[in-house]
Amino acid sequence: MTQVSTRKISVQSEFVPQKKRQSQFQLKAHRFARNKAAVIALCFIVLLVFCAIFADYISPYDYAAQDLANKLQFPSWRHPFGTDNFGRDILSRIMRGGRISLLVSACAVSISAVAAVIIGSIAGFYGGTVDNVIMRVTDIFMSIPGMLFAMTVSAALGTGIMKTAIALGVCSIAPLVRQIRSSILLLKDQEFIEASKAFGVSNAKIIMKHIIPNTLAPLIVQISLRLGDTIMAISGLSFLGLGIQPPTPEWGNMVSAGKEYLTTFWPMVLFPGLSIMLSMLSFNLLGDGLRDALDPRMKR
Amino acid sequence: MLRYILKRLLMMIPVLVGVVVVVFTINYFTSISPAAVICGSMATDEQIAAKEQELGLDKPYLVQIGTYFFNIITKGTLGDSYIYKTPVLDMIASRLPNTIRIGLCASVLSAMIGIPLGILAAVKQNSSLDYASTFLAILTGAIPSFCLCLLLQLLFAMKLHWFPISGVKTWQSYILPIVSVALMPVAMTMRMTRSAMLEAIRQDYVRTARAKGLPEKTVIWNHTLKNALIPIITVIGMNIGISLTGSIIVETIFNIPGLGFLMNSSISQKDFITTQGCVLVAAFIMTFMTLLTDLVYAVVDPRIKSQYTKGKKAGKKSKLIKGGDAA
Amino acid sequence: MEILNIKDLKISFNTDTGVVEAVNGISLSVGEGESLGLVGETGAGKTTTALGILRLIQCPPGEFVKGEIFYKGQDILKMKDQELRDMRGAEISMIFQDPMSALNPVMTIGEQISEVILHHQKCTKEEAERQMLAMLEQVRIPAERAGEYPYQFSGGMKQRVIIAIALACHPKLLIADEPTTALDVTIQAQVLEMINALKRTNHTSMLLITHDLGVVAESCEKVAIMYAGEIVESGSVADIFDATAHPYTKGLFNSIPSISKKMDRLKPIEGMMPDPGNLPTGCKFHPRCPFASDLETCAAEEPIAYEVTPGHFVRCHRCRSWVEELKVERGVGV
Amino acid sequence: MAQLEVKHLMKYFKTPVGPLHAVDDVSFSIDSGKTLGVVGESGCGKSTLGRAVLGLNEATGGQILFEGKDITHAKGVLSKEMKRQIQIIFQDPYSSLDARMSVQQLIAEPLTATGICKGKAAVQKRVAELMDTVGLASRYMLSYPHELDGGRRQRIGIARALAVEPKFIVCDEPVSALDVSIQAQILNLMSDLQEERGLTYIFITHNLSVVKHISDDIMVMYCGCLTEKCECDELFRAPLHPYTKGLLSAIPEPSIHVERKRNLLEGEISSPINPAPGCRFSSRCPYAGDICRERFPAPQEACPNHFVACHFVNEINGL
Repeated sequence: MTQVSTRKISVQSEFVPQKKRQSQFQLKAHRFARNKAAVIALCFIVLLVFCAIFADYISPYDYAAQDLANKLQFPSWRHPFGTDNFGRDILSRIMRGGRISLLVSACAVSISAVAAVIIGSIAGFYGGTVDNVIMRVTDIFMSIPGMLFAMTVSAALGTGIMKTAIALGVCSIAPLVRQIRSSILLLKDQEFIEASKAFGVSNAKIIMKHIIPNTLAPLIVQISLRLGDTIMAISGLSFLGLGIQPPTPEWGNMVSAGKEYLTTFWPMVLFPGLSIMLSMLSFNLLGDGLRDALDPRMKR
Repeated sequence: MLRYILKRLLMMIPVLVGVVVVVFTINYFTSISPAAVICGSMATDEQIAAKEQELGLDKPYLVQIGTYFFNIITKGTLGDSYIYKTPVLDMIASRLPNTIRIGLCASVLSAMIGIPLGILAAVKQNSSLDYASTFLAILTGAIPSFCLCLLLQLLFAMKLHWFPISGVKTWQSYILPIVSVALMPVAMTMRMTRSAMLEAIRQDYVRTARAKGLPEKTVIWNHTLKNALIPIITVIGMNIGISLTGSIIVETIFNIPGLGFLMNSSISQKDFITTQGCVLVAAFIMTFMTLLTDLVYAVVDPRIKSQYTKGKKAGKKSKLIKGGDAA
Repeated sequence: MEILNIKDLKISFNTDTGVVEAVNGISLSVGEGESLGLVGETGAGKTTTALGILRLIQCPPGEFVKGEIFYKGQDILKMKDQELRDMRGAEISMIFQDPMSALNPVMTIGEQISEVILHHQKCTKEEAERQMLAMLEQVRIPAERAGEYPYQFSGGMKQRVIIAIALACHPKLLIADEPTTALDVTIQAQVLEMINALKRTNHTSMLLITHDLGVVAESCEKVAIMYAGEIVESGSVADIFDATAHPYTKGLFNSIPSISKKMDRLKPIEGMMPDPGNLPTGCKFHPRCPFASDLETCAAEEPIAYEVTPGHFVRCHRCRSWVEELKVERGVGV
Repeated sequence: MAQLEVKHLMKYFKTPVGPLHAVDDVSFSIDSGKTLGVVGESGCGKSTLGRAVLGLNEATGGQILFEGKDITHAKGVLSKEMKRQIQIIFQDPYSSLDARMSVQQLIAEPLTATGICKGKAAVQKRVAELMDTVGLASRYMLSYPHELDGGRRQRIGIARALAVEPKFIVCDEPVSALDVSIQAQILNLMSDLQEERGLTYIFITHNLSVVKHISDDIMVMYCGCLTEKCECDELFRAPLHPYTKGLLSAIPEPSIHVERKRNLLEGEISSPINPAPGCRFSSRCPYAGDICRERFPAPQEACPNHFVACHFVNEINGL
């Protein structure tokens, strides 16, 4: 029923003055901008990144400065988020912790995205035995629950920023490989790929000009969603004592430290927890918004 | 059908072998020797070496992994814990029921809440109910489970005293963990049900059903929901995996002796052989659930069923379409 | 007696990019036992009209702006939900274009046929089953296949199942929306033959929606040509095929390569279908019309439907002069 | 000499239940500047045939000669050269164009890929020329396919095929996705181009009136096999194969004065997977005898230049 309406919209008739031409990018940006939630999410993420980069300059206190005289202070004008059990300013620690979370999750997602694009493309292009082997290996990795796998790898590698990033990155390769492979398989059968082959366009050029640009949109969406998931996973690991260890502030280990004081002093749990939740929410909303903007066919 | 199940069960074996190899390899190349951790920081090098010998950790990689497999096949054991000296399998067996109880209840709960909510949201698309439930689903999906656990503990156990803070002494003590584990799956189930229903409701056969003059109830239940079941079943199957993962944090916080708790403690104590056993069991549960969901697909979709029963003829229809002749 | 009478029906869709006027004030009627062919190209509003008759258009985004649809004197647009459901499938039923997707993939075809019988006739399960088997026999599908699922049938067979569903309750009016477009030529002929035969035996009226004038020639008595949501020409088959009056209809005939005659070049209509979200003023066809430049009024005024001969309506400003020409052509004299 | 000669072409696809005989032992030839119409119903192998000629599907057996050169398994330089000579126009103007490229980029792609045009200015000029040739206004140069309708998209497809200056074009259902009025525009454009440039077409379609309009010769296919091939008018005047007869009588004609001799074919199109020996049409054929189910009928010249693959062609037609 709606098919009647939607398909015909794109038709431009001879006698209708053409609207001002928009580039593909403008068109997509425009579609994205209409999604209020996604725009707010994007603003929040920009703010988060800004805080993370300039944490040292804009944070009101030194994140590590202890002030035992003023420990466990509830939020006040001096300490908007209060102070923790060592008298450290929670707001400053959250800003600093955000840097760690974003850094680790960016590294982890880059690792998995690069690896997955390579492996997934190989599986998708070559097919046959190579594809089969890769798929069986991903089967193995995907049968281990994600968090559990991350914990095992993290335990083996040890704690620390880079090690946590590697652990989390390695763990999310397999599902990403699957996604990239399937989007490439879908593309491979498209007629426009066949058309290019008929012109004698070389395989390398087809990959560069058609396949990669067309897989980029779903990949960007995936990356955005994964960034949120990874932030959640880092904090989970750190909460359990793996991942990032105190005294380095990280949202998860901050919550972990605060749970001792749960009944009497809630800011130590609430503010880091809220930070995790809001960043996860923002990345998810951004991902959804990007999906709708980049690929309207996927819109629900 | 039976042959298909058997085939799938056999196919689980290489996957599980692969899991063992992966986990074993990760642990083998770990930076910290378990022996050093077990012996404590005061131990001398000789003591550590002796401990390593005792645990068989001084042997080459292939011998170690070979022994591990040999023990599984011939004795059916997963080795003895480095620390407690008790068989890993026994330790898992005594703890698994708690995890399964929580996981199962959480999955059932999430299906019971998520599916009706999703259907309602889809049928009343763009209503305030739809917006509210979608918003809630996105929101709950973003709450870190450990924060949720702490919140529930604080509110219902410490302040209101409705439920015990931790442990598994009474049935009440299961409530909070189940709720904590279920929340994320509820959100996921709801979103998936909604989108699957919306997808199905747009299909031509739903229009046919309406054109037949069937009441809306029949259209939704018999025609739309039946066709939207596949993704819903998938998400329910996935929920099991999520609750396994979730159990690690939830069991640690609520102090429940379950698989997750064992896993976490074994990792922190470098009791790798126990970790390995736990991962293997978890992977077994995951693959088994995948098989189960695949079999449930066959119940709801005759096309999938025909692929299983006929086995070889599976690809016929799809190949015919894909076969190259687009005409 | 007229079974279906549509008066000045206007349906539009409110989309993100604006209002799309899919159906623009059409009027048509189908008599008892009569077949009306509704012909037009993609986006002309044929399917919207068909779905509108059964009120199967989702509102929103769809909206019935104005008009009436009378079925046996009762306005469908004013019916309550229950009345509407009692009518759908029992009094008016519909055959859809794509047999591949119009059947529920997880129900057996037997269930899908007996479902409609069971619902409308309030009979026992056994009775519904008996009628279902009789229906299957009518569309020449072996009874033992009733327990099979749609994926086990070919396209032509599926369309026959859909016909069985549509005719199961012996409706008075059958709306067939491009029933043969998705099928191969030989299968198309089988299905068309079957629809015509069943229609005759059951004395069913039919609204046949198609883009294929050949199909209309084979199975309809009356024809209405749709363009940009309007009926530009309507009349008996003879009126439309032999006394074509509207420039669009003429263009349509000239565009089809003929099997029986050899022509060197086709004479297509220039230009494209207008965007239904952005229709031209005046006559919707004037930007493509070879005669429009003669008449200032084409771009300014919407033409009304002139009755050039009894029952033959043409919506064209040139009609007054056309009427003269036609009369000259036929030797009637002015 | 014929420009394209196809000898005993076979193309099988592997399926889990056995080989799918998409094209089975098909031979034909086309002279330069002519149009061969290939007609058949879905799954009859007509598209596969077109793609095999192009080398998009490598033939399982048989030979394809283009201007005397064997291009069946062309590789390297020969393949590159051949790809310039033989081009394809696809059925679906929606999926055969990369949605992420503008009209200009789309038409420039074959130019740069084959190295016909070097330098930005030259490419631009050629694109503008090509757009003019196929009747696309230059203001669409920066448009994207999704902004255009089916007819214009198909024009882009034609411009792309023409860009490499081919001699031979495989047209795979080029007008099936279009409305009649647009279809006529495209058909006219294609005839004009053929006249101007002396192009040779293989015109694949299921639409018999279209094929009659545009073809010089017609080849009817059923289930991977050639059933009848002859001059266009002759086929419509005097079809000899029982399948062709059924096919022709099934076409609904837009005229109320045609007396229709109904010759309805019963049954469904047979499956090309693991076909039984013998004639593929025998299961639906009213004249089928024992021999039809046992032996595959080879195409024979029943009348001059009229090839029919039927054991009983003489008996049925009283020849």
